[in-house]
Amino acid sequence: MIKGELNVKKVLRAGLIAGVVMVFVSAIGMVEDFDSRKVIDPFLSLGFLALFWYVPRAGYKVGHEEVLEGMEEHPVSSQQVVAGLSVGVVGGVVISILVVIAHVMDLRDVFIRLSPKLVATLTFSDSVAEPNIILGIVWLIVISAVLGAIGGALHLVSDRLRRQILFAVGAIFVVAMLEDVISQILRTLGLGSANRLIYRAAALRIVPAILVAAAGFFLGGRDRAERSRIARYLADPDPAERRRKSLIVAAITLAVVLIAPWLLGSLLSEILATTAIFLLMGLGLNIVVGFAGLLDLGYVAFFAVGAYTSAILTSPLSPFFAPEWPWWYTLPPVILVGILAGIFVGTPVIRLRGDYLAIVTLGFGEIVRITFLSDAASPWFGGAGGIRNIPGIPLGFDTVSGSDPEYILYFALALVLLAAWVSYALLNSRVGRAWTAMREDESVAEVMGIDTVKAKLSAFVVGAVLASLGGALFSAKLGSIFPTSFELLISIVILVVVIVGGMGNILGVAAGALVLIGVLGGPRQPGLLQEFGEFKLLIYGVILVYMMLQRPEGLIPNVRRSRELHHDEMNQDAWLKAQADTAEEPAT
Amino acid sequence: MKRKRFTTLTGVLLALALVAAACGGGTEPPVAGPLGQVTIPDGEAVQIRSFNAITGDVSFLGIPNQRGVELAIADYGEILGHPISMATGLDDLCSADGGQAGAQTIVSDPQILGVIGTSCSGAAGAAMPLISDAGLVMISGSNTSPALTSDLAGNASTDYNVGYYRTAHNDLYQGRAVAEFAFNELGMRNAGVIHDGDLYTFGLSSAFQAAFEELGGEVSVFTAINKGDTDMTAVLTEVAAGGPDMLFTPTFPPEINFIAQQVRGVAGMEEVTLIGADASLVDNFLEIPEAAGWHHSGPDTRFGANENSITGVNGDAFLTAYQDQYGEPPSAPFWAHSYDAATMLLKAIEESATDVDGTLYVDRQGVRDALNAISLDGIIGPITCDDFGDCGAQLITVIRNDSPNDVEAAKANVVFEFAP
Amino acid sequence: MALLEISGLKKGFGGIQALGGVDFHIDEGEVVSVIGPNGAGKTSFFNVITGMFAPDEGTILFEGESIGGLEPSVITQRGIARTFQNVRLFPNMSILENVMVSQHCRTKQGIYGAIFRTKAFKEEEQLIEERAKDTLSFFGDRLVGYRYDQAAFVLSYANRRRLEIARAMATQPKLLLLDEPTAGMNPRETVELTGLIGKLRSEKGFTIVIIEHDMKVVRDVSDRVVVLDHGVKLTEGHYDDVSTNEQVIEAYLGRPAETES
Amino acid sequence: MVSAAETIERVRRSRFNWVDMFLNALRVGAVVFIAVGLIGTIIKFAGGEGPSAAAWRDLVVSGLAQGAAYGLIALGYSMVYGVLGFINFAHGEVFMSGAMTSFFMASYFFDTGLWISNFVVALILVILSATVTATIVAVLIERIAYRPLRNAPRLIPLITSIGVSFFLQYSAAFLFGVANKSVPQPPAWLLAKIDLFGLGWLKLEATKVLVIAIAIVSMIALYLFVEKTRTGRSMRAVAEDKEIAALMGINVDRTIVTTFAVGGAMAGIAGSLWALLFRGVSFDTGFLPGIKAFTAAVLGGIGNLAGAMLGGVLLGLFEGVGPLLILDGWGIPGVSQLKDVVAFFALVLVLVFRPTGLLGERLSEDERA
Repeated sequence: MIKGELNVKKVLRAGLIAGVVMVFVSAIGMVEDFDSRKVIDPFLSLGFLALFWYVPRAGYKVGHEEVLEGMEEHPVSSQQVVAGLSVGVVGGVVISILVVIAHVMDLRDVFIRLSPKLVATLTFSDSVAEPNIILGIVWLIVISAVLGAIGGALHLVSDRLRRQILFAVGAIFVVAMLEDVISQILRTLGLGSANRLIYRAAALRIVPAILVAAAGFFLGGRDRAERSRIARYLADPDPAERRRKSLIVAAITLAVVLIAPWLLGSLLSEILATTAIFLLMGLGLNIVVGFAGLLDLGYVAFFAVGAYTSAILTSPLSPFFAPEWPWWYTLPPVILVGILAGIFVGTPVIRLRGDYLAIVTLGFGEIVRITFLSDAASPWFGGAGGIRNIPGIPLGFDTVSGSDPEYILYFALALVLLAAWVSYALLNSRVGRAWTAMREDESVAEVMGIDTVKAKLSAFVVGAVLASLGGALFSAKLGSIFPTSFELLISIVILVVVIVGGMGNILGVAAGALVLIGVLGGPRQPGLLQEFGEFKLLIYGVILVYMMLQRPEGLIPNVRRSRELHHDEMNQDAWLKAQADTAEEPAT
Repeated sequence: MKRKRFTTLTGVLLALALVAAACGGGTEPPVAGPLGQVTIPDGEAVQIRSFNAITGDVSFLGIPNQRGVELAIADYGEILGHPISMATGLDDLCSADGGQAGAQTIVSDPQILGVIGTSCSGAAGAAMPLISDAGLVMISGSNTSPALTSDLAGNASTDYNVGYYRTAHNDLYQGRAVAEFAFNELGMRNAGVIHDGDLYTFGLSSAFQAAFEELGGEVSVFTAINKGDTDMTAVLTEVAAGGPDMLFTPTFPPEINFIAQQVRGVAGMEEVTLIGADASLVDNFLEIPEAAGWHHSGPDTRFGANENSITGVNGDAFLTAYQDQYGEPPSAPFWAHSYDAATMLLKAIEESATDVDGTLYVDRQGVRDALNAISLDGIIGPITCDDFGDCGAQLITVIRNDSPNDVEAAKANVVFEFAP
Repeated sequence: MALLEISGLKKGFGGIQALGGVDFHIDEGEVVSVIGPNGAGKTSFFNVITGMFAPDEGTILFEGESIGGLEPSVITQRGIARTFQNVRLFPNMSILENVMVSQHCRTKQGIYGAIFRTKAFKEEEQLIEERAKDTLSFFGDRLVGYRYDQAAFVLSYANRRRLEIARAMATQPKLLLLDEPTAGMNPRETVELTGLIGKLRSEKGFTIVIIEHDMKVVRDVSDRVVVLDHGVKLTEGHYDDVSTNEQVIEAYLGRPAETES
Repeated sequence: MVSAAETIERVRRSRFNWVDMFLNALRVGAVVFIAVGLIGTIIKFAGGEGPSAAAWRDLVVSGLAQGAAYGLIALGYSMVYGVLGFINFAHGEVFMSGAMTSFFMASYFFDTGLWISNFVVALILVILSATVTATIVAVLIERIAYRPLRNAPRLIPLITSIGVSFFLQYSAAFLFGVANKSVPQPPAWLLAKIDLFGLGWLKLEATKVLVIAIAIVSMIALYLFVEKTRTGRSMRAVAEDKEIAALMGINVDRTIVTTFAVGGAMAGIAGSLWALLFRGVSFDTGFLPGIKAFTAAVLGGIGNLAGAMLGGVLLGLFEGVGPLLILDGWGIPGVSQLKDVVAFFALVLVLVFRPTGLLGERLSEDERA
């Protein structure tokens, strides 16, 4: 943005995109459905937020310019604010056009949500019958212009201040959205009455909102280095010292994890238990996809096999063979069946190339699900009726089942720890090195004496066993399993968790599971944000596309994988560049 | 911290005592029943929840149910000066894990008195143990699986829990109704059955098979399709091989639309009598030309004139309100059952609530007793609950669709009624 | 009995006949160079011996047993290791890991040992690491100390060549196939490597086959020289008589212009 | 680099290890299972049980019609895979956008009477509008989601395509409503069975014949376009090797956009045929056919256009005829439910016998996932 000259084309484009986003959000009915849910008690509704969230971002981005090395940045000026303002105006005009069209014509046989009620909501008018269009449009344009200008104005403030503002806004949104979580914690702590001071009908009251904003503002202020004190604390040069410190940190986290379920209450334990089961499967799939580089799209088959094995052996109602063993006894057969399934599915696919392997494993996933569902196999697996009355996990004095999620959470976390240890142990072992070499260059690995067929199969089998253990816990937790809970969508979601989290990196997969499954929820499992229920998979899609375009190596990337991705294709003479900056970590 | 709460408690009691003394003999807050009671301070809303399948492939069933509850709350107005709130609709995700997790959400909020839901029987089975233990009540508008209540002969089914009610019918009735209609009225002897691997369609098909074979008929082919299948020639050929004189398929659109479009084209199925169930008692099946001649078992959907005695709203008024608000007609027939279930719950809450100077005390056991003893005329007809929660009119009707271009007339064309 | 004996080896890719019936033998402890113009089939010769491609015809006997058509990993286990014409390391693995991973066929600890961290597993890991460090120390101080944990792609070109040889050595082969080891090296590094190749035989007792273009290296290192051209063995013998052989010069420099005769 | 052709070689002559034992057991077991099933069905057929001859013919025809639609979608998969080397999961949704447009246009024409008065014109307009929409959707997806990831490892655009598939599917659900939309019925002459080539016994439903005809015409048109025209040649060059094609003066970006456009057009045509054949469209119409078409593309040898069509037709036949032909012979109840099991087992068997698919051949090998 050369000083003085307003790049009209860029502003128009940004404004149009902002307008289209606003039109889209209104046309899918998100504005209406969210209008009832207030974020800040009297005035800020979630619908309002959903409608206008993109405008300040567009206003900011239009003023922002890609500064290549060697080029000095243009001086920040009022230009940015004007640019932001005009982006807001263009966006406001576009949404106003939609309002007029929806008001004048009845498009509802195509776009069913362009109803008079939407027109009333968008024009902030009370009566649906005769909404005040003109005033509404003026309001729309003014608000988006102001928000655009604010976006542009963000350039004028220093980086630190900008981060503080963003943290403040983010804090308000998070505290408001996690209302039922926070009120749950307050209730367990016995501060139920305080809850009513902070929230009114699930929305933040004014004063608490300001306090939260201030806290966010303060937190934003502390610069990045200080926040990663734990990382620096652990990165102690002398290994013995480092081992001692990591043990301390591990002990602390374990203590927190043990008391957390009682503090968070049953709902959160339930959500965390589901997240933990998905994390367990994510770690299993991470071995297959992340370590051995096999794109498995039918991973849910092993989960189903484990669940059904445990259910058949424990439930009194199992149609064909009901030994009614306690849950513990079913673990060895579950592991054995996992190994057999891993070998049976793995062997035909091992020699296939990447994409052939994806579709064949997808096929096996469907074959297993339909077999459990089919009437032909109902004498053994109960067909569509599934297997019910699965007793929980006997713990001497009491049996643990879905109705006490705290214990289930402990079991889930135990299995997750097992999976994390198995992943870590295998990665730093002879088998792990073989996998990594195989992923780097398969034919050279073969020539270096690695039997790639055996190595791939072992990855498959380890992944299968972890998934079937997860299945055994899943059936004990639910008490009744149906074939519909092992659909293709689960395999895809687990793959997404591994990739978005950070393929090949244990912490990355954990981050992926927490963000995607914990907050948004799995395909048939709810997450923290219940409000987004209807729009969950739509938001999933948007997050996925955004992540892959901006940060393909995932939330917490595996260092090796991020080198691969950001050094475009690894060419052997990259060492010139690497030679220069081997000291500090290459900027991803 | 302990000490602080104690002082506030005594403070409140003191104030109350003063108030009671001042207005001379005001009623003390009632003693809580065995399941505890919910205190709703002045100005706060009475909390109930809608818990239906609002995402995924069964959302066409869950969304009308949720909207039925929304409109029922709007029509009901207030309970003793307190507004009613269901917050945002919860999602049962038509799965056992969705049911269990949703139940945790509900149980963890002490203010919630009752739930209207779930859409899918699988979710109800997993949710009820939690809801029952917490002393809440759940009334479903669309669960029809026999496993949730009783075998209608007085003994509870495997998944029955106290506090579970439903305004939808029990599939044992519907299975028996279709069997008797086919065997006695139409004189059918050899039936083919197609379900779609869904818990509901599988349950209803098995109920029909049992009842039909009990009457002496024979189910030559009991097979299924998968959700999302479009080419039905293969399954219809398999059924035709059994030489049936009737086909019973309780499946959902769009699969049943494809069956209807392709059945007459299959050799051996030209003359076969075709019977669907309530899953296909929806406009976008009834209006297709090939739906002519189909029979449909299901709840009596002649709601038009029926009036809900609590809100005074009849079926037609509801449908116009629904169309204005949401821009499309309901995509499943169970909106009426959800609407009546919501009014029933609110009525029971109102009956068991005692108002002490604006603060409501609702006794949970009182709500259950009120529901057990309730009797009202809903849009779906007269509603009274048996000991295991089956409150629906249990009136199963079979209609024959002679007029695809006039769906209302088709729904009214009842050819057989079946009452227990 | 020769360590490696190849007779009538043929290999074609679609139309091209890369190897048209090659006979070759090498005895224990010998160093043989394979020379010939570009496209003579030298690299294909190595690829077929190491099992990356299956031979169409002919037999390959290693220590008397036929290894034609076996999996490359099995052939490496039998004792043949190789380097590549264009260096193909495991770029993102560390230098130490590159040499540790190639001991895969000499070690046996599997999943069980890794998960339960058995004593045998720990000992073997220790042994692998020591052997790797020992092999790397063969190249003086270039690939040791702080270098161990650096990623392989960081190395200079010559160091990468050395690492690839170290990686091949770590499979404890009997026969070492070096594919143009000095390509891209400056004269000083070439001389140093020539010395090392001599040491490989004398100290480590490897039998070595080298594909090489630098005739000075061929002269200094090899006991015998085999010349390949158009997938066929042209001649074989000591360096002196091979380098003066008419056909060899013609294969390299082409025939002088046709005179009238 | 070890490529597909070499893997065939190695499989044939590698030492008899236990993986091969397992594969051979699988091959033999499958052949025996199919043989016994066939014999059982033939015995049943001889004994008068099971479907009649007319029924078998109808099965084959409807399998072909379904397969033709799969084939058309599979073409899109193979083209995109050939050029960019990754599986475009969102292709099912491009097909759905074609079907959805056909529904809206058909019901518009039905309301305005054109559907009845002049059906042929209405049909052509419906197919054209579906093709145009699907092409626009495909090109937009490439421009926004895939172009920035052009040289990222192939797994990244694949995951992006999963995201795009979710986004398009649930945008359609909320924009156009979740209920199933029924397409107006075509006129009577199209529903009646017409007597093909006057043979008397070969009477097929006109819609199915129309679908198969349009599929064949589109396939031939595409084949001519790819094999004979200049852009077709540049598409094949880019499929072989992007860098070299660029050096030869081919505008790689424009070629890739054309590939997506043509693939989208094919999916658009398939969408309109689907709406015509099954007369039912909803927001998730594209999900299952997308996966089946992808299976067909792999069955036929991914990247090979004739293979995609062949794979589609075969998959339609396996699904339609397989369960009754083989499973019924074993006396397994409820065979139609196992339709997908038969389809996917067929895929596994083909890939066990021929690891690169029926007509698969060596492809450009940048393998890095």
